[in-house]
Amino acid sequence: MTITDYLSLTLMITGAIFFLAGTLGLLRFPDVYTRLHALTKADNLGLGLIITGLILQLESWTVAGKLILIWLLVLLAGGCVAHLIARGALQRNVRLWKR
Amino acid sequence: MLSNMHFDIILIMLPLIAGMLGFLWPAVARILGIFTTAAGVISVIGLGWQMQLNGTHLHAIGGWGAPLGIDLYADGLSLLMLAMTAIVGFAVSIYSSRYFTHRHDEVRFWPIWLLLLSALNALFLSADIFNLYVTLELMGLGAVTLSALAGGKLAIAGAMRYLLATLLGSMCYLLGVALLYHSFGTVDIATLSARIDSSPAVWAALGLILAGLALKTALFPLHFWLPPAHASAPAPVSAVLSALVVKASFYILLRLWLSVFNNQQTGMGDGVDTLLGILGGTAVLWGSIQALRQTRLKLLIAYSTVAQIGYLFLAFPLAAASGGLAWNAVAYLALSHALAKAAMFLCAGNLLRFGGHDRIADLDRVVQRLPLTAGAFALAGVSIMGLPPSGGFIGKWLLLKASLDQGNWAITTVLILGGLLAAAYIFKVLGHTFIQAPQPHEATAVPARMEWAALLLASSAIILGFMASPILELVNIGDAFTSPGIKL
Amino acid sequence: MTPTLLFALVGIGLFSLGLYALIVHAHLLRKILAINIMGSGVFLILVALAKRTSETTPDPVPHAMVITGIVVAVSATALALSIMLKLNSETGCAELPDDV
Amino acid sequence: METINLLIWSFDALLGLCLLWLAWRTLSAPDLYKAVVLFVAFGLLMTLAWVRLDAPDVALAEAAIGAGLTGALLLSALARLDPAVDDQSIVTQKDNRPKSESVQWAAFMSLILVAIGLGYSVLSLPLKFKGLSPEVTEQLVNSGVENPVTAVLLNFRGYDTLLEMAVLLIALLGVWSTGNKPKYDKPFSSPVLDFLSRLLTPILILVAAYLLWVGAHAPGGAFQAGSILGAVGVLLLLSGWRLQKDSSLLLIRLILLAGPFAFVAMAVITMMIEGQLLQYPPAHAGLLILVLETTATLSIGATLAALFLGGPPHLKNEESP
Amino acid sequence: MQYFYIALALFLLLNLLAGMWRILRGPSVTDRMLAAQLFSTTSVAIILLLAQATGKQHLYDIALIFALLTAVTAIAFVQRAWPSREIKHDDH
Repeated sequence: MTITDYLSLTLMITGAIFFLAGTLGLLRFPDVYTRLHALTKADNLGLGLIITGLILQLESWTVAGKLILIWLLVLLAGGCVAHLIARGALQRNVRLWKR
Repeated sequence: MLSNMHFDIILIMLPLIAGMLGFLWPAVARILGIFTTAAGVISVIGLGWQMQLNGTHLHAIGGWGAPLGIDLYADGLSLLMLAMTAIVGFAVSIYSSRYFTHRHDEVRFWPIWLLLLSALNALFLSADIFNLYVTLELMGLGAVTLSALAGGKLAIAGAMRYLLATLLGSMCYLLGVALLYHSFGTVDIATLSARIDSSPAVWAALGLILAGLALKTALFPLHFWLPPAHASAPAPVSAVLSALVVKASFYILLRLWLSVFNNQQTGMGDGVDTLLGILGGTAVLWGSIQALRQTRLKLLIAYSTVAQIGYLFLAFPLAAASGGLAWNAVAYLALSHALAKAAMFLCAGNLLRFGGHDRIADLDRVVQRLPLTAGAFALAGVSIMGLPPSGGFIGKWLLLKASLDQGNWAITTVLILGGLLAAAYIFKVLGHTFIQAPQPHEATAVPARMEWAALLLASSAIILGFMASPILELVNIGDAFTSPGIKL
Repeated sequence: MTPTLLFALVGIGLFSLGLYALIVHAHLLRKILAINIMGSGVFLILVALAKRTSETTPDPVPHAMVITGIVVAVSATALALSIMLKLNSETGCAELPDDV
Repeated sequence: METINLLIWSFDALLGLCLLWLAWRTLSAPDLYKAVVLFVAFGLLMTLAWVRLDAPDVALAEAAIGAGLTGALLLSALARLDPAVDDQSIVTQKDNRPKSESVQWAAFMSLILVAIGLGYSVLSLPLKFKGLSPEVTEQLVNSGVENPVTAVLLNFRGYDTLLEMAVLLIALLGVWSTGNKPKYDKPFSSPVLDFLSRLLTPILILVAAYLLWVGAHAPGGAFQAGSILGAVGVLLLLSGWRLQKDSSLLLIRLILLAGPFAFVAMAVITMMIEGQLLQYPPAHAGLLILVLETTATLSIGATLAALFLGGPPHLKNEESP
Repeated sequence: MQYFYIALALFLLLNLLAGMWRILRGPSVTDRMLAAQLFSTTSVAIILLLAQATGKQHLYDIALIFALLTAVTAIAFVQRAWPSREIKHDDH
């Protein structure tokens, strides 16, 4: 195990924790908007961290490029979809959760 | 030159090309359809001629050869099925060129019908069980679409039920194919036939394939989908479904039974053949009784199909001892039923056009007003009942002979009862064609071409009664019944 | 238990579950889903058993068959959905009348 | 080494259980929307199973069709189910009329038996089995491509693929003949959606071209690329795209037919030259396969998108009121 | 490292299983769609980890297709299947 290995391990474990947090949020949060928030956390950060961790292990730059492309796509698509769902929910008067 | 023509390839590719062109230029679809089916008849004659000279016919697609590649194989049994398809296909095309009056229906009918025709020919020529699955799906989707063509609640519901049944049948068949492939490393029928051996996986494959194909063939008690689908489709479609499509899955069942499952090495046939025989016998009686109870002509004819399918399965228990005789009977029955049943559905279509309904009780002196159609129906009825001289008679007589030889009284009884019941439901219809209905109905003229097409099929069913020996000789090219396997 | 057998057994489970649902449920959309799941089961069996060659490369023939099968399945599904919608617009419900 | 096997095994077992559980919930959930979403999730997990079974070609096809097409197809069919019976059912198309309990029990018990029988028969198969892989490996050099799955699909069993193109065509004819009016969407009201589809479309087309090209020597090929093009079509249709010109109707038909027609032409021409149907001259096999795959990709993509549309396409001005 | 990739993939699969609860529970169609989105992102991560663990380059293509296509189902949902009045069912 080298320093890079430790670094990528840490990154990936953190990523996994974000996924866990996203799932927990999806399960525990009270309304669509807050769940959406949790979901985008997992999408963006969890996958991003795991991909960064993986890239550190790679030798080939083309594969690294592909991974970055995948992350960017998930980021963009996830963000857009989240926006659409939030907007649709608002249009349909889905209620905001109030304490 | 002529002896080198690839008639088998023409039979598959020509309808496929014509179907695509018909889709591209709907205006020429009808002409293409008639031309293609006429060419189909000629090609089958050509293929038969080649086979009479050279015996069976093998085409290794891609030049690879089985088991890596797919083979097309034609022996007498395939030739019989191809001939059946060609004759019925030609008559149906002639009929349909007048039947569809709305351009909207016509544009939808021809491309699908031509692709279906291509699927049927491909199926009868294929020697590869996975390729058979693809042709089955092609045929099934085409048949379902055609049966929905009439529109309306009944037709759509019938088509939906038919689609679910045919997809379920395909899934079972495909799982059976998977098990066979993973047991013997081949999907080629001839190679399988050489390698087959009894094992739990082969038993499972046997069960799945028989069940899936019996469902597609509408063997009692899996016939529930057939009457609604066949009765609510347009007349030429009903003719194709009853005459050809159910025969195609039966053909696969028969082919696999002969070359793969009922092999000396496995000895798996015993017991299963009795079960198939019992189901067949029940189908004969149940289908005939149901037919007798119907008040609508097309439903009567559809239930008659259920009964006639039963006859085909009666041969299975007889074949163990009578071999060739029973299978010859099956071949003859399949062919003559196809011709007669297609003729009947076309007649029903004429009557429906004529009177605007198909209530049997209101047929209203059809004999005088539509003599050709009534005559065609009567001739077809002769073959369905199994009266001499007709193809149906030869088939049933061969079956009866086999059962008497073996002293199998159960089958003899079923054969006689089935004949009597068939006579009852056919005369029920014929009787009403002489009687004047209480209220005379408005009548529409029926195009002559539609009447002649029905008559052509019905008289072919009768002519079959005179041609037993040359036809049986052709059917036995390649000895599919006595010693299955590829022979060149 | 090797992954081969494991997934083959899962495939059989899916096939049986789909068959059960196809028989028991009345709604057509569910019947269509059931047939799709049966299909996935068959495909899984085909591909899983293809892995018995060696550790490196599985038998490619079942893979090709499954790709063919997936395309057949999606076409059949589209046709089934279309007929279901037609039935629905004719009758107002999406179940077969007098279900047998 | 032991631990890693245990880990892999637990992964597989968990995946298998998830698949069964998802299938069961899909088929038993009373709410049909739920069933469809569960089915989409089931498709995602199937892709993982294909990955685990070393079937990347199948995984690609499943990913493209499962993620891009099936979900959209099922969701839009569900949305079009006429809710006349009950207004509530817009939200939850309830399916609450299962068969009587005795029928359910009989079916359940007999299917348990079927499953046990099938399971036993599969377990009785030999654990090592080569299938056709030695033959494929031996002839791979003569096939014109390096990816064995592509070799089987386009060369050794190319005839299956030819008929497969006909299956797609006949399904489309079926949908056109039974389907109601095609469902067109209004153009996106949201700039975000518009941006997303404008972004994804060119990337998807590039990826399809890449998969088509790479299919000769690595996982990929016509079906996968075609499915991705189909997804592009779905995306365009969802974003309100429609035919504008009269000539495009014929063009659409030509694209739909390009694949099957090229296949048939190739089959017949090769037969005239080499003697057997689809027998490629070995020196040119690679090129000919690429030609076939390219046309097939276009046709598969167009057909899948048309299947999603649901009826014969109209022009804008032809719409009936 | 390989050991770690598989373990992480297993962990993510378990995570995914937990997320399934939201699909089952709903209560609204939207919640289910959200859960399906999480599913696909998690699947991308799992495939990437498996690719790294087994060294199979082509698996990245599968992940790429997932990343590209999950949006299609979501868009189909937003454009077509989202009922315009599901308000009653989202009460809490």
